[in-house]
Amino acid sequence: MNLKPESKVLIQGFCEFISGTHVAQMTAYGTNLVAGVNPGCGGQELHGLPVFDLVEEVIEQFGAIDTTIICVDPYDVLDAALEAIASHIRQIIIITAGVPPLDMVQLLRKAEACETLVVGPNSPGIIVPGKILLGTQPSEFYTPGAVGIVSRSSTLTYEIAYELTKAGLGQSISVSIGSDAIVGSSFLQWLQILDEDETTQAIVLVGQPGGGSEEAAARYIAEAIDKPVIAYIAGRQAPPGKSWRQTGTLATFIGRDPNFGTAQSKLAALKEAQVPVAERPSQIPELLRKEIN
Amino acid sequence: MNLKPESKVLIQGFCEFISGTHVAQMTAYGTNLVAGVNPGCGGQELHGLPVFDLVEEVIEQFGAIDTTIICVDPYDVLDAALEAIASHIRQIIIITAGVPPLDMVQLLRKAEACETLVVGPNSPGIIVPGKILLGTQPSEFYTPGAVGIVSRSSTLTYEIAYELTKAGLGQSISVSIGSDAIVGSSFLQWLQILDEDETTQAIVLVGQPGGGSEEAAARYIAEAIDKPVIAYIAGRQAPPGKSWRQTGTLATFIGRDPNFGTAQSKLAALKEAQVPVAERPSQIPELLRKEIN
Amino acid sequence: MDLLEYQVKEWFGKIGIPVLPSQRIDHPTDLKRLKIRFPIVLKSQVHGAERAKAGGVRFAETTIDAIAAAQNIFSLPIWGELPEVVLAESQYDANQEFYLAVVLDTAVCRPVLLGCKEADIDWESAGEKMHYVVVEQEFSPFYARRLALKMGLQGTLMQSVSSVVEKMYELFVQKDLDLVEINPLAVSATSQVMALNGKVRVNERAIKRHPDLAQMAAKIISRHTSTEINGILGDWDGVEMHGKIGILGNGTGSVMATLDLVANAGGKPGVCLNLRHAFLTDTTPTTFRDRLATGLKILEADKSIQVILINFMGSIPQTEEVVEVIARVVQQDNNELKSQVVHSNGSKNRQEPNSPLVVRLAGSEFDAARKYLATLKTPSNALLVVENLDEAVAAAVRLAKPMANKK
Amino acid sequence: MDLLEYQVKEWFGKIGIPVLPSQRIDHPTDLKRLKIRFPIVLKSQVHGAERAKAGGVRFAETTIDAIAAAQNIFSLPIWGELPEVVLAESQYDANQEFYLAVVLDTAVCRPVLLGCKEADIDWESAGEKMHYVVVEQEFSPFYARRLALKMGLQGTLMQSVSSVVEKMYELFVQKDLDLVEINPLAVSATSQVMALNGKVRVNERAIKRHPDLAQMAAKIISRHTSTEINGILGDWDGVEMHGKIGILGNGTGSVMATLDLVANAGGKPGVCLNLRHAFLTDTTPTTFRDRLATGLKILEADKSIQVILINFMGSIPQTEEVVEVIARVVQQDNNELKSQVVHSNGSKNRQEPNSPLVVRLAGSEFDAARKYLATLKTPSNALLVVENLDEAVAAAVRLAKPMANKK
Repeated sequence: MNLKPESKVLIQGFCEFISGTHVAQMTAYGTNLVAGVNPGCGGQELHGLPVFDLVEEVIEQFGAIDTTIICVDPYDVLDAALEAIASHIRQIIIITAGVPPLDMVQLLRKAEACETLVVGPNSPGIIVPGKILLGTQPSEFYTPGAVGIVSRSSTLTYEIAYELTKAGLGQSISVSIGSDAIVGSSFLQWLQILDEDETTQAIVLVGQPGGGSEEAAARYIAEAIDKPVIAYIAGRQAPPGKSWRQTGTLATFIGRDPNFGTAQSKLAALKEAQVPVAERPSQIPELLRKEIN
Repeated sequence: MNLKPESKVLIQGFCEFISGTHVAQMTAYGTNLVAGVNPGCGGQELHGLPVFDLVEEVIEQFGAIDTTIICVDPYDVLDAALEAIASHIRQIIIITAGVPPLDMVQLLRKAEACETLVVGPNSPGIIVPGKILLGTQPSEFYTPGAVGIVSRSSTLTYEIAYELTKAGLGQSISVSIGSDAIVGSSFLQWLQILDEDETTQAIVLVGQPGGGSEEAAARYIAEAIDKPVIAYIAGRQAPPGKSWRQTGTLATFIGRDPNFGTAQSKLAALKEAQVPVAERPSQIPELLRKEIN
Repeated sequence: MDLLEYQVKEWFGKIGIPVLPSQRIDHPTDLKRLKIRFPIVLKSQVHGAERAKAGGVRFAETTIDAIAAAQNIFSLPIWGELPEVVLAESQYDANQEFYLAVVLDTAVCRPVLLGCKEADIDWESAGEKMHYVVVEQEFSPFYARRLALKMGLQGTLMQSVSSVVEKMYELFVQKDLDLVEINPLAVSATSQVMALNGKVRVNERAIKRHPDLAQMAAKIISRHTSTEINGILGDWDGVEMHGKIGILGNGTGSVMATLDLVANAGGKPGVCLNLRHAFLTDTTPTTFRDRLATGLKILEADKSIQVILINFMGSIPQTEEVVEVIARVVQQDNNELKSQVVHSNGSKNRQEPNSPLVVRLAGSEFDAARKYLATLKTPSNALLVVENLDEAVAAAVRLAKPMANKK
Repeated sequence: MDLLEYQVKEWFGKIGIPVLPSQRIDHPTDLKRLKIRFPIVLKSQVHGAERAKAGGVRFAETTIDAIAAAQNIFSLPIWGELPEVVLAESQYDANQEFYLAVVLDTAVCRPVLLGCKEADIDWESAGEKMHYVVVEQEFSPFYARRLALKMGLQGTLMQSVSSVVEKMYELFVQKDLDLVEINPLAVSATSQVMALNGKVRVNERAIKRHPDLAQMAAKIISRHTSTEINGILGDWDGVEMHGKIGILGNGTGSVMATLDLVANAGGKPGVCLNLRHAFLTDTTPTTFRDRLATGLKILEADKSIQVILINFMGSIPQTEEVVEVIARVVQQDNNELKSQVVHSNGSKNRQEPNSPLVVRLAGSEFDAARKYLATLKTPSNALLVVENLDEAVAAAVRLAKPMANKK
């Protein structure tokens, strides 16, 4: 993962998930946003960015691009991401929500073959407070510091950053892997990145019902993560049926717990891994302080 | 390319392009043929080989396979090859003729991504005289020696080997890359292999109308091949229309010679590269002797 | 979105999965023009499970029997749903029955092929009997053969079952499905296979890119209530509970966290809606503004809701228009209040204003919005704007209590 | 296999490429039931090129004009082919005309998208004006946009052209095509695009896996002579020349080399057939044995052929049965000779035996075959079995000469 402030960044598409404010915020944050791609609009200027029809035109003019932020319509995400991969962009952040899951399956097969990191879809992206902003996370809630945040949620991610900031705990990196059923990068990958990151001293893991990624993260934390980790799981009070939607009713067949996907299953796994769990976002700072001290 | 006699070989399918005689011939030649795969026939024995339903079953029993020889029906070639690639087989020889070209396009994209060598389709395979036979080339026409043969034809390949053998010139490696419009490995790849092969002292290149691979080979020979090369092109007397079939009538659009694909174009390229060209197969030995001496 | 059996079988037939001769019956008298041979089975076309137990499946040997059975089925609601169509189908002598499915497994991010040599599986103990193959790379028929072999099949039966799985996969990808299931796949004494019943679930995010599916969905939406739609189309992007506090938010996690906070503060969450992307019932593209307006309408229409809690933070699309929607709802209350007092229709409760709104807005992008909302003249308690989430939750819970049984 | 224009447009319409309202006319009187508006253009549905120059395209403003024009077209052969269908189509006001194609480029082993801002291109000088994009990996719409941009298009026209290219590619893959071409793609004053004429060439090896295409091919085969089929379906897997020596071999290279040797030895090669895989005219799977039998029949039926040269070496499939086919043909001569002498039908030539066979067999697998063929009793010169290729060629050339004008 290249999160250096000077790395070159592109925006593909300008649908409702990104606004001029977001673009201005990234630029103000020092993100090296070189251009936008919006087919049919080549030659125009949008939010202060030169707009091109094709990714390859951007590369011709500005050289290799490190990261692309995809904000096209949900049904055009696969095409935009394949175009980026064909143009040798190896970091893709998908902000767009509502991408059909089988498009994601196709994209992930390709991304794995081409060693491309895909963050999202349905993710507000990544922020390294004080250094770089890749996506739509509102930077105002962040301050530089030592707490890494990895989350499946969008708004809830910066809700938690806001609580930390209010409590005087700055953040090292905050990433949302995306709240869709099928997303690119996993909790495991980011826990590893945060574990290796020198600035990060503690990690907050933010989960929600659906799938089994929190459970996998809990096992991984017990096995491989040395830094202190605090978890928060939203949706404990939500009716359990909700989680099935993201798993297919047949998930149990393949040797899984009937509780698979529920907040309860996630909480049990975190307990087993001895990861402290906050009751509410505003409780996270005190739990963190206990672990750091 | 792993052409060691001990490398493990599999046959997928037993359609009309391979017979019990071919299998017996390979076994007699010392080829380490471990099994056959023929869906629906698992557990049987065919031509002295144990037959399995799946490639992965063979690997479970015999360990990693180096080369597979595909002889399934033309419409099943893509599936068989993808199955082989999924089972980590990295050398594929396709004997079957009549494979739809778009299946080959799909296969080649995958093979390139997985660094898999594909020889054929519509190829009788590879022989290293005295060492290993991978395919249906009749070994009786070959004797060990120092002449490498690379060809697009099937029967014509061993027609030429026969002429060499009769003239007392043994062969080092003989390969047919396949006479279809779209094939895996190219003349260029094999010229390079033969150039690097220590046993090979001279090379015979066998071409036919269609496509531009002989022209590309001629240029490559002029640039990069140090060993003497003799060429033979079949089809000089054939009406030129024939060649269009393999190229699409639109090939000229992309900056190509209107003669593209004809035997004449190939002969001109070889002349330009100063590669001696035989008039008929039986003339090849005398040309070779001139070059070797 | 779940298809009805007769729609599933139409799809199966088109793609080459063997199905029995059958005929769609829209009215019992259609059976007089039956093109298939007796004996037949008549099956109620409803979404609910356990149709046979409920009496929705009947056998008939003659036209008279068949008409009587169909009349019976047409007037029998199953889980509250009356069938619009009954399917008449030939009978089949099955020697063996298998279970086959293709499902999207979100844990491995890949489609999975499932197969079992028994039909009507007891899900609790299916683990050992159920076989599966993960479709790691682009599908190719060898994945289907892997499944059939894992199921313990051999020879031609292995090949005919794997060929059915191939076609199921083709359908799965072609129509953007979450699930396609054959249960049971019957095997005759001569090893012929036949899909006797099937289930297809379309992924709701992909519906709009398939004109045929979009049309089906629109038809369902126009004919059913929202709760039924919820059941048929799959979950809303939200949670349906029965408490007094309705929640609107941006993002699943944020909505869920708000719900938890309300519950932990002693409140009872009601319908919770995530406005981050289109609702299933939206047949045309929507903006955030539209979804907020729709969400507010849904909550206002829900009689159990007494307080609406909106949780927005950071940046949301179209901030200005969004605030305008909130303002209009609150002010409409004013107007409606007056008009309802004048044209009272006898229902005393309707004279009351709409549910009060607690709006949590955090972040500098809402600075202007907060100022603007403060200037609005609204009935007391109709609108409360708060910055701190815990405070907003506390206010919503407080407001919900004294108004119990208000509506 | 090339499709006729009306078939191409049916496909275009189904996949979403814009085409004009049109109607298939099987008989001039069909024009009385015309569903499209006048003025119309009537186009002869033949495979040959330059249809307009030959008079196969006519305009009509009234029903009477149209019927007269259609009668004219139905009775006008173009390159020897009479149309079975005439296409009636609306007219269109084009502002600009483009050329678009998707073609399989065998040199790069990939499909290539082609586009030009001119239609009716002069192929000789097209190089600079023609733009192309190689579809390196799995197709995605960005490849189509790359082409449209290379063509110099912008904004909505860039998008509508690239969307047509997307659909052309979809068709290309779906139907296993060698070529799909729109020429011209008309652009109206309001930037609407319309495919005015199109060409589709199906890859002959894939025909049998598409039931609809297999049916089309079977229809063509049943209605046309072999030379016409050759033109319509694409080349045979062989070479059609007009000399006296017919050649059968196993593999293109081997057949070509034999042809060259015959020509170099002063002989004139006739039809040369490669038996390595199925003929285009085979509608069911064939074996090598079947193809040899068919090949021999084709050459025997060809009046210009005086000698048949078979070149087999090494191993061929089904050696024993293959030798049996040769034996039967040679012995049939004997029988036919006798029967024809008895039941002479007046055609003196038919009393003559079939063309003599020179069979070159090299390799130990043919040892038994050689012995067996040597035991056959055949008319002198009816069968010659040789091992050396140069000798076989010399014998065939020698046998062809004295028998000039025999048939």
